[in-house]
Amino acid sequence: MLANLLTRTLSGFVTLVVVLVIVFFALEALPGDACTAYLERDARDALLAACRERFGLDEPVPARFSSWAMALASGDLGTSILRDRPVGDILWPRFRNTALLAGVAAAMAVPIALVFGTLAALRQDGVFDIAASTVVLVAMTVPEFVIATVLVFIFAIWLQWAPAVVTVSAGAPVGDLIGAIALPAAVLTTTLVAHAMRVHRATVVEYLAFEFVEAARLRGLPKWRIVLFDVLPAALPPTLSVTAVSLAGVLGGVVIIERVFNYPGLGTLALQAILERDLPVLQGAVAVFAVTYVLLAITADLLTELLDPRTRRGTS
Amino acid sequence: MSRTKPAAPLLEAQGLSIAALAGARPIISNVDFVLDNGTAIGIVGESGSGKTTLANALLGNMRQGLQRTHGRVRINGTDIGTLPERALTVLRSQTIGYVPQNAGASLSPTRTIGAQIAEMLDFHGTHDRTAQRRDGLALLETVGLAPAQRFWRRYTHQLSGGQQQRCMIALALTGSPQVLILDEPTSGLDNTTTHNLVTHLRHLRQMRDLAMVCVSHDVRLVRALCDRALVMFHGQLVEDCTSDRLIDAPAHPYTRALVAAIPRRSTARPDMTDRPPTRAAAATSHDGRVTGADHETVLNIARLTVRHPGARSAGCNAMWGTPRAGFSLTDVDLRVQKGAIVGIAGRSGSGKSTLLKAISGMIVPESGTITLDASKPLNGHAGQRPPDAARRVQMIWQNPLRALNPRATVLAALAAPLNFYFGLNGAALRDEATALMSAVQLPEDMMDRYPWQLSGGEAQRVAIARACAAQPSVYLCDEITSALDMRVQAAILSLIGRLVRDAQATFIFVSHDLTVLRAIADHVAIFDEGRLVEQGPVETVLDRPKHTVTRALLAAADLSPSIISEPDTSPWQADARLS
Amino acid sequence: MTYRDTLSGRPWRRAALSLFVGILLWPTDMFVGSTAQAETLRIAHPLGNGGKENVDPIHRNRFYPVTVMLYDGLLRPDEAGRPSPSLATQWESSPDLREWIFILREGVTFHDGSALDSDDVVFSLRRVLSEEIGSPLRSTLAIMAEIEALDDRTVRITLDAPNADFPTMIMHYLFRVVSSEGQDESLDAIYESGVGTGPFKLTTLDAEGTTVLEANPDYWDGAPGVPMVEVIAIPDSEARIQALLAGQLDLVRRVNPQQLALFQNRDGFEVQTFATGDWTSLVMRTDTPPFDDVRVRRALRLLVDREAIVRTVLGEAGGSVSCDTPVWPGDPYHVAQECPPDLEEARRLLAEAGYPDGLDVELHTSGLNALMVEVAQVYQAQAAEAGVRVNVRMAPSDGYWSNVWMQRPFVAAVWSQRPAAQILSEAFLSGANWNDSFWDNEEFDALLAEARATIDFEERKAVYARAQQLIWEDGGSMIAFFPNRVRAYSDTLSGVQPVHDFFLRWHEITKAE
Amino acid sequence: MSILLHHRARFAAVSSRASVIVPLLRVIWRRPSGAIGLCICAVHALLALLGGFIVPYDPLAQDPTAVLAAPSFAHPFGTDHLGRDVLSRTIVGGQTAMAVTGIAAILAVLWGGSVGILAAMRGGLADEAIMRLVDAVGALPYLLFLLLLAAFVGDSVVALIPALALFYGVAIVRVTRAAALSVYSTDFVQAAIVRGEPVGRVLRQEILPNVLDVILVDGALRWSWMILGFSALSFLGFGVAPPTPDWGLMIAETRHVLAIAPWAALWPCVALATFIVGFNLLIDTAGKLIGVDHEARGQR
Repeated sequence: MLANLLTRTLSGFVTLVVVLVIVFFALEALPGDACTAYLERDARDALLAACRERFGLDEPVPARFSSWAMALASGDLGTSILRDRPVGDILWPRFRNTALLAGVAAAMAVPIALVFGTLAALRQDGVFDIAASTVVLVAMTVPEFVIATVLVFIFAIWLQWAPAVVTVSAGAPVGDLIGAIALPAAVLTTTLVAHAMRVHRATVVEYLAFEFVEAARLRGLPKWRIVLFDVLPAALPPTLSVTAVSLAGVLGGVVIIERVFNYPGLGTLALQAILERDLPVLQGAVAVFAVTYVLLAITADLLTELLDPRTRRGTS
Repeated sequence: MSRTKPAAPLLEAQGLSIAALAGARPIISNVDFVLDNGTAIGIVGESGSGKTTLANALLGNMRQGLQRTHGRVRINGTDIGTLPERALTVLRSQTIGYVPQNAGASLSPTRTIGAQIAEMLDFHGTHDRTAQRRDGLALLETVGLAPAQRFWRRYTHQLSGGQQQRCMIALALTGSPQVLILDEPTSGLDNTTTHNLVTHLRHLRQMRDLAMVCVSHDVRLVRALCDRALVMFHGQLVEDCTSDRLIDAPAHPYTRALVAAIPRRSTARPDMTDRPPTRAAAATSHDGRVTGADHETVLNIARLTVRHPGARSAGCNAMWGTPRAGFSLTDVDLRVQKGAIVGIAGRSGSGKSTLLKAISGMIVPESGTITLDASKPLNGHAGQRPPDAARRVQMIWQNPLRALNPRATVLAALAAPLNFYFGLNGAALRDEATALMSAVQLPEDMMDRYPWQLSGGEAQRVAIARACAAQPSVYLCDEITSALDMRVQAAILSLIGRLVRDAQATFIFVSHDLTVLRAIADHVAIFDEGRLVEQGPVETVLDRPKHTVTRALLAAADLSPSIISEPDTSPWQADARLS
Repeated sequence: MTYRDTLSGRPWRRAALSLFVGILLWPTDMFVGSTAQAETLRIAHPLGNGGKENVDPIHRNRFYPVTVMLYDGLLRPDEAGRPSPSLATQWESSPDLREWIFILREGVTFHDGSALDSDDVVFSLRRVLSEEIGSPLRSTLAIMAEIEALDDRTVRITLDAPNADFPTMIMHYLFRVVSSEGQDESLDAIYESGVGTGPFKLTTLDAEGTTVLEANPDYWDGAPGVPMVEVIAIPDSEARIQALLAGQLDLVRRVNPQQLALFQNRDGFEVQTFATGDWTSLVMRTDTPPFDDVRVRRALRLLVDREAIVRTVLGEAGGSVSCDTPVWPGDPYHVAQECPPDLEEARRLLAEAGYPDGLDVELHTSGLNALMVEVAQVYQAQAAEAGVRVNVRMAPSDGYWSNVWMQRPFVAAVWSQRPAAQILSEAFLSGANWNDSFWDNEEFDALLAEARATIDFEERKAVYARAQQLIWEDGGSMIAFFPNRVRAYSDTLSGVQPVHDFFLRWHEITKAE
Repeated sequence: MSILLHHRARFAAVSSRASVIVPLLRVIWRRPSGAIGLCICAVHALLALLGGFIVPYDPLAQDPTAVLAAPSFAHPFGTDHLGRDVLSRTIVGGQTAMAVTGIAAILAVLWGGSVGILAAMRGGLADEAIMRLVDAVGALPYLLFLLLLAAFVGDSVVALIPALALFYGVAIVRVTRAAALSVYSTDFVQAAIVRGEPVGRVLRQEILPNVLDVILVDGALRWSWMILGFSALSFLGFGVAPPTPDWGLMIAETRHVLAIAPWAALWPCVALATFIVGFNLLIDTAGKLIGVDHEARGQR
């Protein structure tokens, strides 16, 4: 297990490096740079040249790449081109916020997905199953901002149960954020439940067809007992690991939720950084996303190993 | 066995017929039998004969898509067809214990054996945890899993096949049933384990005065375990006799055919009697090796050493996968004469298959040489060998359905080597394929079928024909009959005999079943832990074994009641695999 | 029991359970966050500069919703939009319109208690010209040749050429007077202290979160009506509206006219509609074929049904039609013009120019601004009737100003309201920095110079009118309308004047419980 | 594994005998989810083909007098923010997206499939490198990745095709590689290798026929999600340029009136959702019938 973990970490590191290189050159290949983004209508002639000189954008690409890579290797995330602040300072509070959002969403999504996925699987091809599958697909299909708008109009404007947007600063204490997190977390949960439930349903269906279920039934055990004690524990690892991976995927689109709810998270920061061509900030944000992805993938593996005795080794 | 007939028999089937909901053809029809307390009935039949359907019907369970069309099953006089599901549930756990086929898949994968047994005990009314543990441990002891504490906290995957089967039996016994229904209790187990299990089942019967219904394809098992035998053929009982008479004096032609298929020298011989007379003589020499100046050596293996700690076959990225258990060979010397059948035996993991893989070029040995025809070295991976060298060695696999491309017709399967090695096309190819089909005794019109349209035996014949198409010098056979029914196995063995006789082919025949080897091989090599421990002519090795491993293998292969009545004395204890 | 039993047995599970429940309950007692005080005025800002906002009023990244509350200008517009006293109480020019003298108000103090004097004004004006700061205001006020303090309360500005409209230009919303105290005469540094004379003082600056201002009780124009202002960053326009509806904001500066219905059936909100001089233009490069032919560009502007565009795009809020002039009806130099669509004439002109079968053009626009996209689409539909096939292409909004605008031959652009004197020279004078149609008309240039040097208002207006007529006849920009601005706010507010945000008198706003 | 392969082969063989489609459709029709999917897809296919002929209005025609008109007899689905008929726009709103993503999906299947199989067969360093690249794309937030790609290719819908193909092909690489690996380890492939057959021949005759259905099912499902991704791009200002009717663009353009004139965004939403739901139900059912269970692998 340790060796496995090590290889995974190593390859995760390689992945991270590849991501950073891709992003560097992608941003480089894009038309425009930090200065054209900054100066807007004034981005011409002397003003533009002066700006480029100030931000070091006049150096050739290879030189900039190597100096950036060297700094990164020594653990320096760099300084935001336009904000003139260390990237770390900008990044961490926002990372914390997005992690909080994702954590709350995952904590809500997994139990819901387990309950409904199991029920759908038990009544395979029944009314509930088809209805649930359809709802889930619709949830995956309707754009998040539409869901978000509907929720805001119902819960924030009509019922006034929750705030419509987050109005606190990125660095605000967690307590202040929690009060406003309900709606964005609900939207994220919807998408996440959709993914997790689909997988969980399929896994339970698969396990229900296994011989041990029939064997237990023929031994006289009631079905609910079999489902609860035999099928669910067996189906849990795949569900959790897929949920972990789809959480990473859903986070890839978190920028829309963050924007609609004005949530001070990492996604909007990354989007802003692309628009401003702020390479250090973008690289920092993308690195955090990539590390999260890798960690979630490793966590998924570890969860599988921990929860499933078949993959747990060296017990005896 | 004396029969004292009570008012109502324990288990009784009367004119039972079961058919598919959609089709008219019955799965089983008009089955009648009576099971009394303490007796054991064996139901013998080949795959597809309806025996598992019958076993399920005895539990009042219809598999999906089936329905009972006639007759009834009575347990202690009650017609279980009329019972509500709840009553059936009680009946199943407290009167009938069911041990399904394939114990490994029938145990919950995520809970310990102890938890599963405790759950059943709880279900049967023992709610106290300590009592559950005490009774459960006792049960495990009963089925021969000792010390029981060691097994209590294990998971299914941590047990060997035999141990899993015992756990299944223990679970079935939690409700103290009067009758145990066992479905193929020994399938997938090797001889040693089968031997131990049968011994224990016999003990169990005596200890608990259990009645048993044992469903199996193995005539020998039924004979060893049961008092009476019912033979099932196309859903009908064609013979009902004592189990001794089953082998000694079968009445029905089908039973006779079944018994005849039990591999033994006398049955497999007739096809091979007209082999060149020199062959048998050639096999023997003073050091037990296959020598003989009058026969050329077709394959010479010298000091072959293979080390594959974490199996990583080419192209298959095992980086994320769990490394398979290491397999290896150490210093193996083997010389194979032209026209000989060399049997390779040994326990699972002893290196039998590794040898074949090294010869065929699926794995590359660490050191040692493999020489074909005394001069041509077989080096490196199959893909790097010259086509002709690759052609001379052909492999046949255990499971023909896995070895045939599902998307290729029989003709296409045969065409692959014909086209690749000999460049045949069109009509010439078809002619050659037709010839091959007749060589393996398959009708020509089968050429356009897909593998899933063939029976197991037919598919294996196609696989053999495909190997023949290459006109190899050496055939490598990896357990090619172990997935087949007995009668099919006999037919395949006789086919191989014909090939040897007609085409002077050479076979290296790996099998865990010594009776098969005894029936077919000229020369036997016994492997243990990657080493060749004993080899020589088949009669010498199997009749006068020198090595303890050979002796143990032989002991396990024998299921005759006289030997089985001894308690567990084989060199490998039930939990030997857990080292 | 072994160690493992303890680990996997019940005690461990119970601990995990209580931990889980604990995590679920933990936030509940934290719901009592910082509840905004009832009398705090909460407004949003769109984070236009992505978090780089600073409180230097003339900087490119000025945090304008905040700077307009922290600082005052020398002059401010009155109800009619004409210059009226703010920090300067009197102003006059020399007869040749080159020297301008401003007299400062007495008794005005900065937030730090120091008194306003002419040095502060000179300091603030000179900063505008700093190359280092690179203020967007620099090109507009580059006409100032010399700035000097004549005494404590008198400032003299000498221009490089006569300009009758200098007071209008100095009234620009960006120009604000900052304190020179402790600035070491360093004209090039960004002004970071936030100390001004305005109605509100800076408490917390957090452009990406919530910026807090408190009332300046000593404000020269009377103490503010609310004790506190929160400026909350909400980049998404829909999110701003929703926050207002949910009661998290008191005022939203800009509402899409089509969203008026949101407020009409709801109690508790006021909607204010007022005219602005903002405009959206479709700009043809007059130096690039086929737009270098005046007949083509005239045809492409003649075919427009401006009333229909206003109806479709602006809806109920409406706006006023423009005949391609950037001078809005609220501007003293506005001249009423008529420009109904004339498809016949357009077709004739096109045929004359060599396009009898119509013309294919590519129009670049961007989601940068919703109006840009909508005007382009409506234009496309109208042009089709005159046989002009417009291919609308969406360009990415980032880099639009550098890669598309003033690069491609036919693009959409948005501008905010500017006084005629300023905008005509900023975007129509040949060779001007932002002359996006690359229009080069000597007659127009001469008219502009003449107007600036004309002392009499009516005469000047007549010259400006001729200049605007020239734009209609020869120019390259299609300007269809000046939209009315819709502002929505909670009905607890009062004193919200119907003027542009830049000139809103924030201190006059009060908030009821 | 092998049994599954045979099951799939059996279905393929059965259906190739008469016509591929008819027997498959017949079986799908018997399953409730398949029947629903089939109906929805049939309606969508009809609308996509006939759309231009049956629209009540010109989808581009603006009516300044009926901006954001509520559903009525004249405009059953109402009008949008420029007074265009929502019904007409919804009917033809899928055409561009379907065509563009259709080509992109084919390209994605082609390159993703070949690279996936090659990675599985070559193994070693090449495989590792490909998987790291695939992982890297997975680790990038997908919206950022699409944004980068879209910003790079500019505003042309045609240029989006290779970008979409590149992005969605990455996932196909993963699926194909997994499928090819499991086929690769079967005995019949080993048999061909042991026969000494060259890699190309093994690939063509043994591996490809057995993974093709997996790739096709996966590609089909991915196509439907690609349409969703395409609409997300439209929302962000890339993809289809206005005034071309496009579901994603229609939803995005009317976001500001979602609470006032919900019909303007509702119908394209319904069209998009029903299409994806229907198509997924159909392909999922078909996939399960032929033994390619997509859901079980938990991929989107």
